[in-house]
Amino acid sequence: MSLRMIRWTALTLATAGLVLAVLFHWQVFFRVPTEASMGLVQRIFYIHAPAAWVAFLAFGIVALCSAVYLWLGEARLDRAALAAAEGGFVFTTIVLLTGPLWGKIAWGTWWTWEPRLTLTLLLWFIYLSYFLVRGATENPGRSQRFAAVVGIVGALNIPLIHISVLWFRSLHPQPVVVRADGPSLHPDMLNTLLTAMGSFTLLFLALFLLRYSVERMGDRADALVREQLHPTPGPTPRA
Amino acid sequence: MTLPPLLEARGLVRDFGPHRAVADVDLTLDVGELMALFGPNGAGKSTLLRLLSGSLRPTEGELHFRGVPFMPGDPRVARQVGVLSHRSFLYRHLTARENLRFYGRLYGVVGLEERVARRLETVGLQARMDHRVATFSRGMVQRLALARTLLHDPALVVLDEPFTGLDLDAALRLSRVLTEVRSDQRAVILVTHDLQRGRELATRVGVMSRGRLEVQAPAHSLDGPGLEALYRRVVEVPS
Amino acid sequence: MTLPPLLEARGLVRDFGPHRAVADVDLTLDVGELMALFGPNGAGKSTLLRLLSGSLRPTEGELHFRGVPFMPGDPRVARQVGVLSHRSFLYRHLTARENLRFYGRLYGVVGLEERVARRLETVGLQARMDHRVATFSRGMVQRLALARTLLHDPALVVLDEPFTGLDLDAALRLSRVLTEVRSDQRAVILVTHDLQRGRELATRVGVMSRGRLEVQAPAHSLDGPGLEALYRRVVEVPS
Amino acid sequence: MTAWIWAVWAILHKDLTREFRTWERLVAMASFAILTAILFNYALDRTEVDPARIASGLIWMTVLFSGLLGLGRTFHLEEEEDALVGLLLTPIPREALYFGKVAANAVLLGVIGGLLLGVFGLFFGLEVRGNPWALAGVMALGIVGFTAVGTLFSAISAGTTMGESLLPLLVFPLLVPLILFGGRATALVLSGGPAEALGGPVRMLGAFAVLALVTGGLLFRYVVEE
Amino acid sequence: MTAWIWAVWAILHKDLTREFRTWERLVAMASFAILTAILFNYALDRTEVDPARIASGLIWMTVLFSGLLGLGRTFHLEEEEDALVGLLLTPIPREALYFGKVAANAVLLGVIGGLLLGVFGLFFGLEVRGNPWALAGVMALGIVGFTAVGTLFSAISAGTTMGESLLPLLVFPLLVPLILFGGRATALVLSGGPAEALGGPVRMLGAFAVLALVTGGLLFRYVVEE
Ligand code: HEM
Ligand SMILES: Nc1ncnc2c1ncn2[C@@H]1O[C@H](COP(=O)(O)OP(=O)(O)OP(=O)(O)O)[C@@H](O)[C@H]1O
Ligand SMILES: Nc1ncnc2c1ncn2[C@@H]1O[C@H](COP(=O)(O)OP(=O)(O)OP(=O)(O)O)[C@@H](O)[C@H]1O
Ligand SMILES: [Mg+2]
Ligand SMILES: [Mg+2]
Repeated sequence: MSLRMIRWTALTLATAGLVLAVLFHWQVFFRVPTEASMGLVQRIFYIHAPAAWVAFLAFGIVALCSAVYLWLGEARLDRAALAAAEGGFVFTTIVLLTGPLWGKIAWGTWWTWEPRLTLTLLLWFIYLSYFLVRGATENPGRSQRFAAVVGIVGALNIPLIHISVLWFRSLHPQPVVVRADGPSLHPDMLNTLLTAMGSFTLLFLALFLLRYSVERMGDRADALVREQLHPTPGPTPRA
Repeated sequence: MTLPPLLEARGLVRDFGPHRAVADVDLTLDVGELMALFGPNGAGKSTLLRLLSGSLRPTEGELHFRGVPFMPGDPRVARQVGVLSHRSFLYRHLTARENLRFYGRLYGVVGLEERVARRLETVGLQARMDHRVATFSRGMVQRLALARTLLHDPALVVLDEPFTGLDLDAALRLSRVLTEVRSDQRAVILVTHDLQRGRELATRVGVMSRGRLEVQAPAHSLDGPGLEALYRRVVEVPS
Repeated sequence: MTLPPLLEARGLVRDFGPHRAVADVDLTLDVGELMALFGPNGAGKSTLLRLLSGSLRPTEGELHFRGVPFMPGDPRVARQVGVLSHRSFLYRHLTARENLRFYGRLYGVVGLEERVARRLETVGLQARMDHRVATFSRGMVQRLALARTLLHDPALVVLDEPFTGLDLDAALRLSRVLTEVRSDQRAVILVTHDLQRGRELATRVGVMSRGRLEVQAPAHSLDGPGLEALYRRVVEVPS
Repeated sequence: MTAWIWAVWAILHKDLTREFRTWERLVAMASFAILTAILFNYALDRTEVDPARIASGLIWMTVLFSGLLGLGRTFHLEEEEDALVGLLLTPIPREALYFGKVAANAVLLGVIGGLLLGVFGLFFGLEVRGNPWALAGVMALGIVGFTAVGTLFSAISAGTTMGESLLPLLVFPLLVPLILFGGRATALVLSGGPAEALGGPVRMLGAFAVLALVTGGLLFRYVVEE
Repeated sequence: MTAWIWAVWAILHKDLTREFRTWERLVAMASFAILTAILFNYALDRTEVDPARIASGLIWMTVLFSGLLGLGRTFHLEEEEDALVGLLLTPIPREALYFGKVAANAVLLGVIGGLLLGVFGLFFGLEVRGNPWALAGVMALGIVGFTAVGTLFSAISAGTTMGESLLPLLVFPLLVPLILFGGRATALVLSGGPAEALGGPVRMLGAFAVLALVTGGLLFRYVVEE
């Protein structure tokens, strides 16, 4: 797929995502029933949870691309992983912002030491180091492999985060959607959640593609520089 | 029937970021050959040797060892290659003998003890074999590094400026050893800045410049001045 | 009236534990002289240079600089000495220019910027001056190390195997620079294993063996074969 | 296969020889561990809390920190004269290198761990002699997991321009389960809790160790290959 | 004298260039601090003790750990290509080298320290905004003392074969008072204790810092002397 095409798809996805975003905000504010125990704040849920899931999706992509990159050594995959990682980082940050907002009202505290919260924070740190490692070596190929390894290992945390609320006694609510016996939500809540989910996913994909194309352009630039430094050979002197 | 060449490289390229250190090098090396590589500082000699010895992954191009393609870290090839680089690969806190023993084990050398003793004797370090490398003079370190390189009788010997720091006597020994290796159905490729010494040892000479292997010529076809003239022509003429 | 010699050493001894690396060396070096030291590996050349340059404390013996006795770390002397050792003294993570600037400041060099530029140009590194040393080839590092050594126009230049890793062109430049230094009322003492090159450069040659400075002779009194014969005699004959 | 084990052993042997020649890392880790214990003693205001009650957690923290100190250098030793490049040029499989290193580090950390139990037992008056085997077992499991992770990432951090300072950032996030379950298990053993209660955390530690070793073994080659 | 200051500045500038060229190291140390805070949180069984109560002690422990992480490397950088030898060959007085290094390290640790206060404040809900100046003062005093000692000994350990790992062994005994008084002072400030009560520990910290700087300045030359 040519860069131009990539950028166009990215833009279309972005617009679609924004439309959905408007839609689900409308739903959030005018449609869904207010949740009984927590009241209005509960509506953060429609940003909070989808953001988390999209982040998971993103890091899943990172792990996948990284693994295949290590296997095939295909530079594009590394670029893809990087792009996805940045998306995931953003959405994790959103979770880490909306969570406390909610918590302040639902639990009366911004933050508490509680498995899911902590693990999420640590997830954020792992991908911080993912970006650090990239910049920190003498030769590019190496840092990309390092990053890939970090990306893969980091993703191992995700299932742990999901399960954490089940394993440990914890404040954080149990799964209400992704659970053995199907979703336990008011249908309006559910489809609002799904709209939000869709919107975030589209936005993420748009971001992902844009970053990817930027990375690719960077590679092109390098190639051009190289071409200038080493023009294709002329006639070489013979002995 | 003709055997495939010991080592064959096609279209080797190695980039460091935007910088192309080795640009499209083709090279074949046959048993019984000793190739001397010359070139100005930064020409890409060391990088090329690292590519050929499989300690660096080429950006493009392929390598064949006895006709079979290989990638860095292929044990079948590694077992038959001996490498001397700018750094000694030795452990400063271990004694000369411990260093050789260690590497000998990793190469699965049989009859290790007396092999080690023999090599130490070839490089004239018996007297110091139980001293820590940290206490060695530069030339002694270089000698030990050479012993390490030749320890497992590699079929392909790759040497980057092997005469560095060696005194007259040691240099003479080395020349003798290399000639033996060559005449023993094995091959040597070495880099040096000493044109004359290189020419006298080599069966073939090559000159690199700006990442390209510009010329190759049989050593006997050149006398001292001839080689120097060739070198200057290659280096001056911007290819 | 006669000026005192630039550098004078009397009865220098340096022991490393039981091992005597330098044994009772007397040496005077005058301005306008260029002394070349030869000797087998482990003879004590580097150790002697370290003593003369004040980077190592002698076990016995004394040193005089322009007639005044001095000890390692004497700033008055340090300011007038330039040293090139086996190691480069450079910071791998700083650029060539940053390295020179840094040392220039410490030596209190005036007109630093354009001095640095000039030196970089003498060693032919202008093109790479803003690249990190970590990305340099061996010869480039050696060139930069030389630039560092000569940065502050030292009256006494101490060089340990300065031609290591230099290509023909760089070696030529260095020879030229050293001749200038010598003829400019300053002095040079260098170690090399290349008898001929040393002889051509030097006004005086010396041969070390087993820690002793066995012979000293004016360079012009010897031709190539003569020097080699002398060297062999000194080295072979157990003193 | 024998060649494989032979290689692992060669690495292990080399690292330990070097270690017992210079005592570099052992001395460092040991002193660090002991003094940390002392400092904890001071840092924790006695009037606020009885250190003994929280010792099990502190023990694991200390193992972690002194471990990092030692692990951070495993590959630095190799970098010194580019020995790592030399190692990778040998025909041994990269996994052998990894497991050799893990083994060496585990041995060192094992020593430290034992020492720590003693020291804390002394300072905080813990009942270490209760059932030493359970304690040792928990320690061992945790240490294996820790070194498996630590070795992998110390290879990475050694390869970067940041050196050791990157290591904690890389490993800490992954070690939370270790601290958590390790601490819990140790506490249980120390307080002589019921054996069945111990099962959970121990199983977790085991799972962690296995997972770490497997991932490490799989990914290591990509970390070191040039 | 001007030459002297010029030299100190040159060293400081060089080290900081290296640090800030890529913010890597700082980010690493900072996150190290944060992660340590998190780990402490986990290591300490909350049913047993409320971390907030012992936070001041932990803050200082963490400063120490992250400090050692950074300090250990200061002379390692110089060792890489024997640059230290090169430095000693320059006409600058050894003291200038020492104080340059101390300055560089103090700056780095200062950043970390400030960050730590913030982090602990957040996680443990400490009243940091109470009187920030007192806090900053205490922190600064402690850090100066710490770097003064740490730099000296990191030079020693860089010289020994044992490498930087020996550092803790050498430094820690000296740091016990630092932790002690630093922790106490911080605790007092945080609990908004009476100003006069603060006087004691602060004076001790000050004395420690001065003493450390003086001894360091005097001894350094002998440490690096070949
Ligand atoms: C304070 C920081 C918080 C963080 C870091 C956080 C993190 C997360 C994460 C990572 C998820 C996705 C987990 C998964 O589905 O596997 C999630 C989901 C969720 N969070 Fe939070 N959360 C926080 C606070 C809160 C608060 C205060 C509430 C409400 C009281 C809350 C309610 C939920 C709900 C209902 C879900 C969806 C559960 C599901 O269906 O799986 N979260 N949160
Ligand atoms: N890790 C690296 N990162 C960036 N550039 C590099 C790296 N290694 C080498 N280079 C560049 O590649 C080019 C070739 O380096 P190489 O060491 O092969 O030169 P060389 O021919 O061995 O020179 P010398 O004769 O000085 O040893 C140089 O310009 C060098 O700067
Ligand atoms: N730090 C040390 N500890 C113990 N012995 C040492 C130390 N440094 C040098 N030596 C010994 O002193 C002797 C002289 O070393 P030196 O480096 O001066 O030799 P050299 O003449 O420079 O040899 P080369 O030509 O190989 O450089 C050698 O035998 C060496 O082993
Ligand atoms: Mg080279
Ligand atoms: Mg020498």
